[in-house]
Amino acid sequence: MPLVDHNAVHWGALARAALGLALCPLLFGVINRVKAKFAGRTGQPLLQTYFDLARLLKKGAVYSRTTTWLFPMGPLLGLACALAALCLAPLGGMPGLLSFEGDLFLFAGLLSLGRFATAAAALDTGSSFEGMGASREMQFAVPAELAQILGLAALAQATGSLSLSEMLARIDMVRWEAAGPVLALTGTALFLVLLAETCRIPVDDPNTHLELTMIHEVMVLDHSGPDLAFILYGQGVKMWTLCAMLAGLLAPVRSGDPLLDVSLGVAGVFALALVMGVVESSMARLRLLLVPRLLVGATALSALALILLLR
Amino acid sequence: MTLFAACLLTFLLGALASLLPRSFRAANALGSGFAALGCLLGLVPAVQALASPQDWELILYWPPPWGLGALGLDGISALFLTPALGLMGLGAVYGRGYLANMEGRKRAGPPWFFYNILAASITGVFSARDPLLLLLFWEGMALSSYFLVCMEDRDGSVRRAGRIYLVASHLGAAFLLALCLQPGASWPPAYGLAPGASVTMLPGADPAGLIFLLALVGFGSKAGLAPLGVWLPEAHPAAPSHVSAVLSGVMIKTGVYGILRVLLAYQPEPWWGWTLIAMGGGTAVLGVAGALSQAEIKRLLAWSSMENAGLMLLGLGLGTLGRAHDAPLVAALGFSAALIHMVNHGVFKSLLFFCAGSVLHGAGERRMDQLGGLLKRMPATGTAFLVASLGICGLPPLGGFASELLLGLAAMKGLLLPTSSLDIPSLAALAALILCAGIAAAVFVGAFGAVFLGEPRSQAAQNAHEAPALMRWPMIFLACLAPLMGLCAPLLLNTALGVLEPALPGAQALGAPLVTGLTTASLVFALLLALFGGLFLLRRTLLRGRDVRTGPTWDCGYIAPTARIQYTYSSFAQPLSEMFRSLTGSTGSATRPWRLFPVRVGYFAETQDRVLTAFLAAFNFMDARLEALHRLQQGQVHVYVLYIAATLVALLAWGLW
Amino acid sequence: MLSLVEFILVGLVLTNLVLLGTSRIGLCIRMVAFQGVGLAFLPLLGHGDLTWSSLAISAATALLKGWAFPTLLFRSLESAHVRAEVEPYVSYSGSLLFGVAALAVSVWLGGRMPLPGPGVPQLLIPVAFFTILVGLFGIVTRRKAVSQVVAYLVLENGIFAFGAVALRKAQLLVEMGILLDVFVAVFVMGIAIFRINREFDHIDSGRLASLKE
Amino acid sequence: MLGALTILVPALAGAAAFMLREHRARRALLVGAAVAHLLLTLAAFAAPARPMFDGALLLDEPGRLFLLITSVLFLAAAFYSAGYLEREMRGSRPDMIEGRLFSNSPEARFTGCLLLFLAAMSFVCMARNLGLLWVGVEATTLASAPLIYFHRHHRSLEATWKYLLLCSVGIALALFGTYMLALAGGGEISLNLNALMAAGPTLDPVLLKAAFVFLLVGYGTKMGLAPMHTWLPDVYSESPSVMALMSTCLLNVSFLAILRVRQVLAAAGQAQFGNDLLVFLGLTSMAWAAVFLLRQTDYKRLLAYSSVEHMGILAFGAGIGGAGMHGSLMHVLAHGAAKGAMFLLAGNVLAAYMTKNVSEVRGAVRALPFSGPLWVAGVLALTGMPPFGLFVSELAILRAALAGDRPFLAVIFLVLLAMAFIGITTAALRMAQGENTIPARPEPMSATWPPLALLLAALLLGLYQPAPLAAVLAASARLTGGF
Repeated sequence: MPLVDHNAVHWGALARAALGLALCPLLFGVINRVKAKFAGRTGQPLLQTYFDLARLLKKGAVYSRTTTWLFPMGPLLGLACALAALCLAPLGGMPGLLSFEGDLFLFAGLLSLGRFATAAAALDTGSSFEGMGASREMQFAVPAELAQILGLAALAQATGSLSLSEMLARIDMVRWEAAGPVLALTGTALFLVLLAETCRIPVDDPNTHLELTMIHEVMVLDHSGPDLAFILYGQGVKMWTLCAMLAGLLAPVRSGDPLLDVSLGVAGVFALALVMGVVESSMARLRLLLVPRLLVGATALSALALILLLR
Repeated sequence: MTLFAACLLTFLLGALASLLPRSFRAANALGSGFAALGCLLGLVPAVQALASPQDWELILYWPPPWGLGALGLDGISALFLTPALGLMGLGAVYGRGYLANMEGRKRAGPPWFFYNILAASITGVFSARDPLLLLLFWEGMALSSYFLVCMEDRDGSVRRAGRIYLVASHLGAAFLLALCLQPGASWPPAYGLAPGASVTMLPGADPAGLIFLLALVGFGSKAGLAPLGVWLPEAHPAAPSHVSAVLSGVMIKTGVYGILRVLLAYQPEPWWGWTLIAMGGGTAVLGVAGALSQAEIKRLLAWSSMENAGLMLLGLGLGTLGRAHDAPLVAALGFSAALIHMVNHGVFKSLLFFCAGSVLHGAGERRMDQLGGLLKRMPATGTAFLVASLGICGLPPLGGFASELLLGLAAMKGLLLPTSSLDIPSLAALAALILCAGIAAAVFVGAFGAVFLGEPRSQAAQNAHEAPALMRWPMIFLACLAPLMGLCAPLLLNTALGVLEPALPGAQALGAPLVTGLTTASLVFALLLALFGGLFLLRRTLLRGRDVRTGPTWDCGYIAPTARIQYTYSSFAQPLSEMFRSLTGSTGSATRPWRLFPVRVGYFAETQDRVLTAFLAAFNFMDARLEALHRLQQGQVHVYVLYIAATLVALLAWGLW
Repeated sequence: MLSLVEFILVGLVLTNLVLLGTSRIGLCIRMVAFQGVGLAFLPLLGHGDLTWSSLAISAATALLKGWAFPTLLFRSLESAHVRAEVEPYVSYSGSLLFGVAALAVSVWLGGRMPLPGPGVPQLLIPVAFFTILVGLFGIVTRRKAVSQVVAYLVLENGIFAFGAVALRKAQLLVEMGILLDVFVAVFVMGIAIFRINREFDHIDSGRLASLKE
Repeated sequence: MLGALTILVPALAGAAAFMLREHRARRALLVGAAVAHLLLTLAAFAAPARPMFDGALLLDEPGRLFLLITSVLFLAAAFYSAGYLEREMRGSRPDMIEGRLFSNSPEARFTGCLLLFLAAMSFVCMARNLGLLWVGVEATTLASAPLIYFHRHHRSLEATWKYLLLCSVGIALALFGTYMLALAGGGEISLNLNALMAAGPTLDPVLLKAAFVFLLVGYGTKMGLAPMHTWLPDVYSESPSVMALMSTCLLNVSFLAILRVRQVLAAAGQAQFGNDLLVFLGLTSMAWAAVFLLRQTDYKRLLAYSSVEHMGILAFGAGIGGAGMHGSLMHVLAHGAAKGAMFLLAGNVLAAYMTKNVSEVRGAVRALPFSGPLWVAGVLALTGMPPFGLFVSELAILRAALAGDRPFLAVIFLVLLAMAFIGITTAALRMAQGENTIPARPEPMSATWPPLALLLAALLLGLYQPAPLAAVLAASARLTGGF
C-alpha cells in the first residue's frame, strides 16, 4: 500500500520547501563554525551567508567582453534546477511537493542540467582556468551520477518503490533491522555523492585561493553581483536538498506526527552539516587524480548494496 | 492512400526532374521542392495512421518479374514514418540552402536525384508489406545513400569512407537476402508467429533464433551497432550535412525498425534479450566514449548517433526480456522507450547535423579546436545547437529526458520484479544508460563550448557568418519543437503504447500510470521553466539602474591572454577519454612542456576505431592470402590444358564411381 | 575384314608410341599422316555394307588427314626456320613410360564400356582412348607450337576412330561438317604458327606467357 | 524459314564484306545486316517454330531466347564498331604497353569474320542435331580467332594462340562426348535431339554419364567455366571491345549447348547427376572468379573474370533447377546486356586514358561526361544491384537455392557474390571517382549510344518484361528442365 499518493500535489510540502529555502544558507554557517571551532578560531557569524547574499544582491555586475547572453543564464538555470529539485525532495519522510514513479531520474536530471548550465557559462568566458574547472566538474559528475542513481536504485529495491518520497517514507527502523548493512552502504555512497555535488573537501575546497586547484569555485570566477548571489544560494538549496534526502535515509525515526517528523528531518540535515564540517576540518582535499577513484569507489559501494539486495 | 501513392510518385518525379535542367539553381530548386512536397504529402496519411489504425493497403499491380507487392501503414510504420518524413522534408529545405554555395563547383542534379531516391526508399522500407519490396527499397536506400556520401569524392578520405560504407552495407544486405528469401517468408512477420512455423532454413538449427540472428546482423549493421556498424562514424560525417542529418536521424532507424518487427513477431527466447542488451550497452558506451576523443564536430555527432542506437537497442532488449519472461509491463516500457527515443534522437541529431552544417558553411572549418566564439557570430545556429545538445544529453525539460527516463524505469521495473531472471541485464542496462548520460553531457557541453563559446581560435572562426535563411529556418523550427516534445512526452508515450497494443495486448492499460507520471514530470518541467522565467525577471529588476560594466575575463593577472590559451575540446575531454582509452584506443598525442621556457605545449586526440581497424586488417590479410592464388593463372598454355585434362579426369572419377 | 581393322588399330598404337618416342617433328607429322590414311578405311570396314556416304567420308578423310594436314604442317615448319626438334618438357623415355601406363588405363576403361555391337573389334575403344590420351599428353608436354598441333591431330584421330564405331549409320552432313571444321582449325593454327614465328622468331609456345596475373 | 534466314543473311553479308573495297559501304553493310538480323529474329519470335532439314534445325524457345540476346548485342556491336573502325588509326602506330609499332589487320577481314561469327552463333541457336551443334560451336571458335588478332601485336597474337589451342582441345573433347552419346544409344540412333530424348530411358547410363562429363568439360571450356576458362581473360583484355562483347554471346551459346545435352540427360532420368556437376562447376567458377576479382589491376581482365563469375551463376542456377533455371535463363539476357555495355564503356575509357591499369584511371565521371556515369551504372548492374535485371535473376536463383534441400549452397553462393561485389566495386568505382587525371572531353555519338541502350535494356529487364518475352522465358525454362 503506498504511503504517498503520487500524481498529487502535496501542499504541506510547500511549507517544508519554504523551510528549506529559509534555512539552507545557514548550513554554510554551521559548517564554517564547526571548522572554526576545530581550528580554534571564533569564525564568522552563523548568519554570514545571509549577509553575503544580501550584499551581493544589492551590487551591480561586471561582465567579460568575451561572454554572450548565455553567461548570465548559467546561474539562473542552476538556481532554477536546484529549486525544482527541492520540490521533489522529501524531508523527514514527508513527501516533496511533487512526486511520481521514477522521479529519482528527474532529480538526477535536474542536478545535471544545473551542472551543464554552470559549465557552459564557465566556458563562455573563454578563460583557460574556467574551462579547466568545467572539464573537471563534468568528469567527476560521471561517476557521481552513477553512484547516486545506483544508490537510489538500491533504496528502491529495498523499499519496493520508485519515487523518492515514497521510498524515503517507507524507510524506518523495521527496514533498518531488515536490511541494515545495505542501507548503511547506500548511505555512505550517497554521503560521498553529497560531498562531490556540494563541492566540499575532500573532493573540492570551497575556500581555496589557487585557481589551478579549484573545481567549482573556478567556474564561477567571472560571475559577480546578483549572479554570484544566485550561484551561492543555488549551492545552498542543492546542499539542503541532498542533505534532506540523506537525513531521511539515515535518521529513520517516523512518528506519525508530521511536525515532529519535519523537525527531526531538519535536525538530521544540520547534523549532516556538522559531520561535513568535521570531515572538512579533519582531512585535506584529495589529489585531483584520486577524486575519480573516490567516486568510483562510491559507485562500487552502491552497486554492492544493490547486488546484495538482488541475490 | 492516394496521398501516400502521390508521395512516392512525387519522390520519383523529383528524382527525374532534378536531372533535367542544365542550370544549377533550377535543379536545386526542383529537387528540393519535390522532396519537400513529397514529404508533406506523405505526412498526412502517416499522421492519420498514427491517430487511428488504417486498413488500406496500397497494392502495386506490378508486371513480372516482381509480381505484385503491397504497401501499408500500421501504427509502427506510421510512428517511424512520421518523424522520418518530417526530417527529410526539413533536410530538403535545408539542403537547398546548403548546396547553393556549391554553384559552379558541382552539378545540383545528381545530389537531388539520389536524395529523392533515398527519401522514397526510406518511405518504402517503413511501409513495405512484402519481403521482396523490402529488399528492393533497402538496396535502393543503401545505394542512394552511398552516392550521397560520396558526393565530395575528390576528397580521398570521403572515397575511403564511401568504400567502407558500401562494402559494409552490402554484407549486411546479404543477411537480409537470406532473411527475406527463405521459403514462406513474410514481411512484416505476422504477430505471434510460432517459432519456426514458416522457416525451414537450416534443419536442426533453431529457426526463430536463426531469423533473429539474421535480422540482428542484417538490420543491426544499418543501425550502427558495434561491432557491425563500425562504418557509421566514417560514412555519416563524409556526407553533406543535410544528408548526414537524414542518415543519422532517419536511416539508422530503419535498422531499429527491422529488428523491432522481428522481435514483435516471434515469441522471443531470453538469450535474444541478453544479446540485444549486451550489444546495445556495448555500442552505447563505445559510441559515447569514442565521441569523447574526436577532433571534428561531425565525426563527434556520428559517434553519438552510435551511442543512441545502442540506447534504443537497450530498450528493445529490455522489452524482449520482458516478453520472454512474461513481464508485460517491462516489455511495454522497454519497447515504448525505444520508440520514443527513436523519435527524439531523430529530431535532435538532425538538428545537430544541421547546425554542424551551417558551422561548416559559415566558418569553413570542421576541426573544433580551430573554432570558437561562434555564438556571437551565428546566434541562431548556436542557440539551436545548445537546445539540441540539451536534448541529446537527455536533460530535462527536453524530449530526450523522457525517453531516457522510460528506459531507466524499464530497467528499474526489471530489477523490482519478484523473479531474479531480469536482474543482471536490467542492472547492466541501467548502468550503461546512466554512464552514457553522464559522458554525453560532458561531450556536448565541451563541444558546444569549444565551437560556440569563448574567443575564436582561428581566422576562419573570426570571419564566420550566419547561415542563409533557407538553412536557418529548419533549425529554428526543430529548436522550437524540442521543448514541446519535452512537455508532450505523455502524449508521445500514449501514442507509442497504442502503437504497440496489437503486438503487446494490454500495453496501454499497463502504461496508463506511467503516462500520468510523465504528466507530473511535465508539470515539474513547467515549474522549472516558470522558476527560470521568474528568476530572469528578478535579475532584470535587480540590475535595472545599477552600473553594469564590462571588462576582460578574469585572467589571474596574466597580462597577454590569447585565444590559444583557452581550453580546447581535446583538452576538455582528455581526463574522461583517458578513462576509456582502453575501450576506444583513442590516440592522444601530448606535447609536454619541455625545458625552462617551453615553446609548444599541446594535446590532440583522435579515435581510430579499433573494431574497424581490426576488420580492415582482417580483410587485407584475406586479400593477401587470396592474391597468392593469382599464380594459378601463370600464362603457360600447357598448364592450362593440364587444368582441362585434370578436371576431365576428376569429373569422370566422380561420375563413374 | 575384321583382321584388317585390327591391323589398322595395332598400327595406330604403334604410331602413337613412335610419336611419344621420337624427337623429330617431321617424323611426327608423317606418323600422323599414316594414322589418317589408316583411319580413312574404318568407315568402310566398320560395318558390312558400302554406302556412298561412307565412301565419300573415307575419301575426304584420306585426302585431309593423309595429304592436306601434312603438307600444311610441313609448310609452316619450313616457314619457321627452327631446329625440327620436339623439345618436350618430359623426357622421351618418360613419355614412353606414360604411353605404357595410358595403354593399360585405356584397356581397363574399354573393359568398362558396353560392347559396341557386332562386327566391331574389341580393340577399337581402348585404342581410341589410348590415342586420345596420347594426344592430350602431347599437347601438354610438347614445347613447339607445331608439335602441339600434331598432338592435337592425334587427339582428333583418336576421336575419329571412336566415332567410326559410335556412329554406325554415318550421317554425311554431320561427318562432313566435322571434317571441314577440323580442317579449318588446323589451317588457322597453321597461320597462327606462321605469325608467331614472324613476330617472335620462335614457335616455342612455352615462351608465349606474357599474359598472366 | 525465317530461322534459316538468320543464318544465311549474315553469312552472305560476311562473304560480301570480304569482297567489298569501299570502307563506308562495308560499314553500312555491317549495320544493315545487324538490323536485318534483329528484324528476322523478332519475326521468328512471332512465327511458330517449324523444323528445317528434316529436323536438323529448329528454332525452339530456348533457341529464340539466345538468338534474341545475340542479335541485340550484335546490333549494338555493329553500331559501335561502325564508329570504332572510323576512329581506328590507319597504318602502324606504337603499342601503348610495349611501345613497339603495330598495325591493324585489314578491316574487311574484321567485318567479314564478325558477320560469319554471327551466322555461326545463329546456327548454334537452332541446331537440334548434337553433331551439327558441335559443328556450329567449333565454327564460332574459328570465325572469332581472326577478330582477336585485330590489333596485330604480340599480346593479341598470344591470346589468339591460347584461344585456338584451348578451345580446340575443349571442343575435341566435346566431340568425343557427342560420339559417346551416340554410342550410349547403341550407335544405331542419330544424334538428333528428339531421337535421343525419345530413346532416353534405353540409353546406357554409364556411357551417358561419361558423355555428359566430356560434353560439360568441352563446352564448358568455351563457356568459360573455371578451371577451363583460362583463355578468357587474355582474349578479353587483348581483343577490341567489340570482339569482347561478341564473345559474351559465345559464352551464352555454349551454355545453350550444355543445356541441350542436359535435356537428353534429363530424358534418361539422370538429371540429378547433371545438376550436381553444374552446381559444382558453377560454384568453382564463382570462387575462382572471386579470387581473381579481388585486387585486380586490369579493368578489362576484371570484366573477363566477372564474366567467369556470371557463367558460374548461370551454371549454378541451371544446376539448382526449378525456378533457378528460370532465373538463370533470365540472367543470360540481363548479364548479356549489362556486360556488353560494360565492354563498350571499357573501350571508351581505354580510348580516353590509353591505359588498362585500374590505378591509372581516375575521375572517369568527370573526364567522360557520358561514359563515366554509365560506367558506374554498369558496375551496379553487373553486381546485381536493383533495379537492374541481374538483381531479379540472382534473387530468383538464390530463392530457389534456399528453397531447395541444400540451403548451405545458397550460403556459399551469397558469400561468393559478396566477394565478387567487393572486388568489382573496389576497382571500378575507384576508376570513376576522384580528381580526373585527363581533361574532360566530348564523346562521339556512336561510342555512347550503344552502351546506353544496352544498360536501359538491362534496367528494363529488372522492371518489366513484355508478355511475349516472359512467355518465351517460361517456356524455355520448362523445356530446359526447370519451371
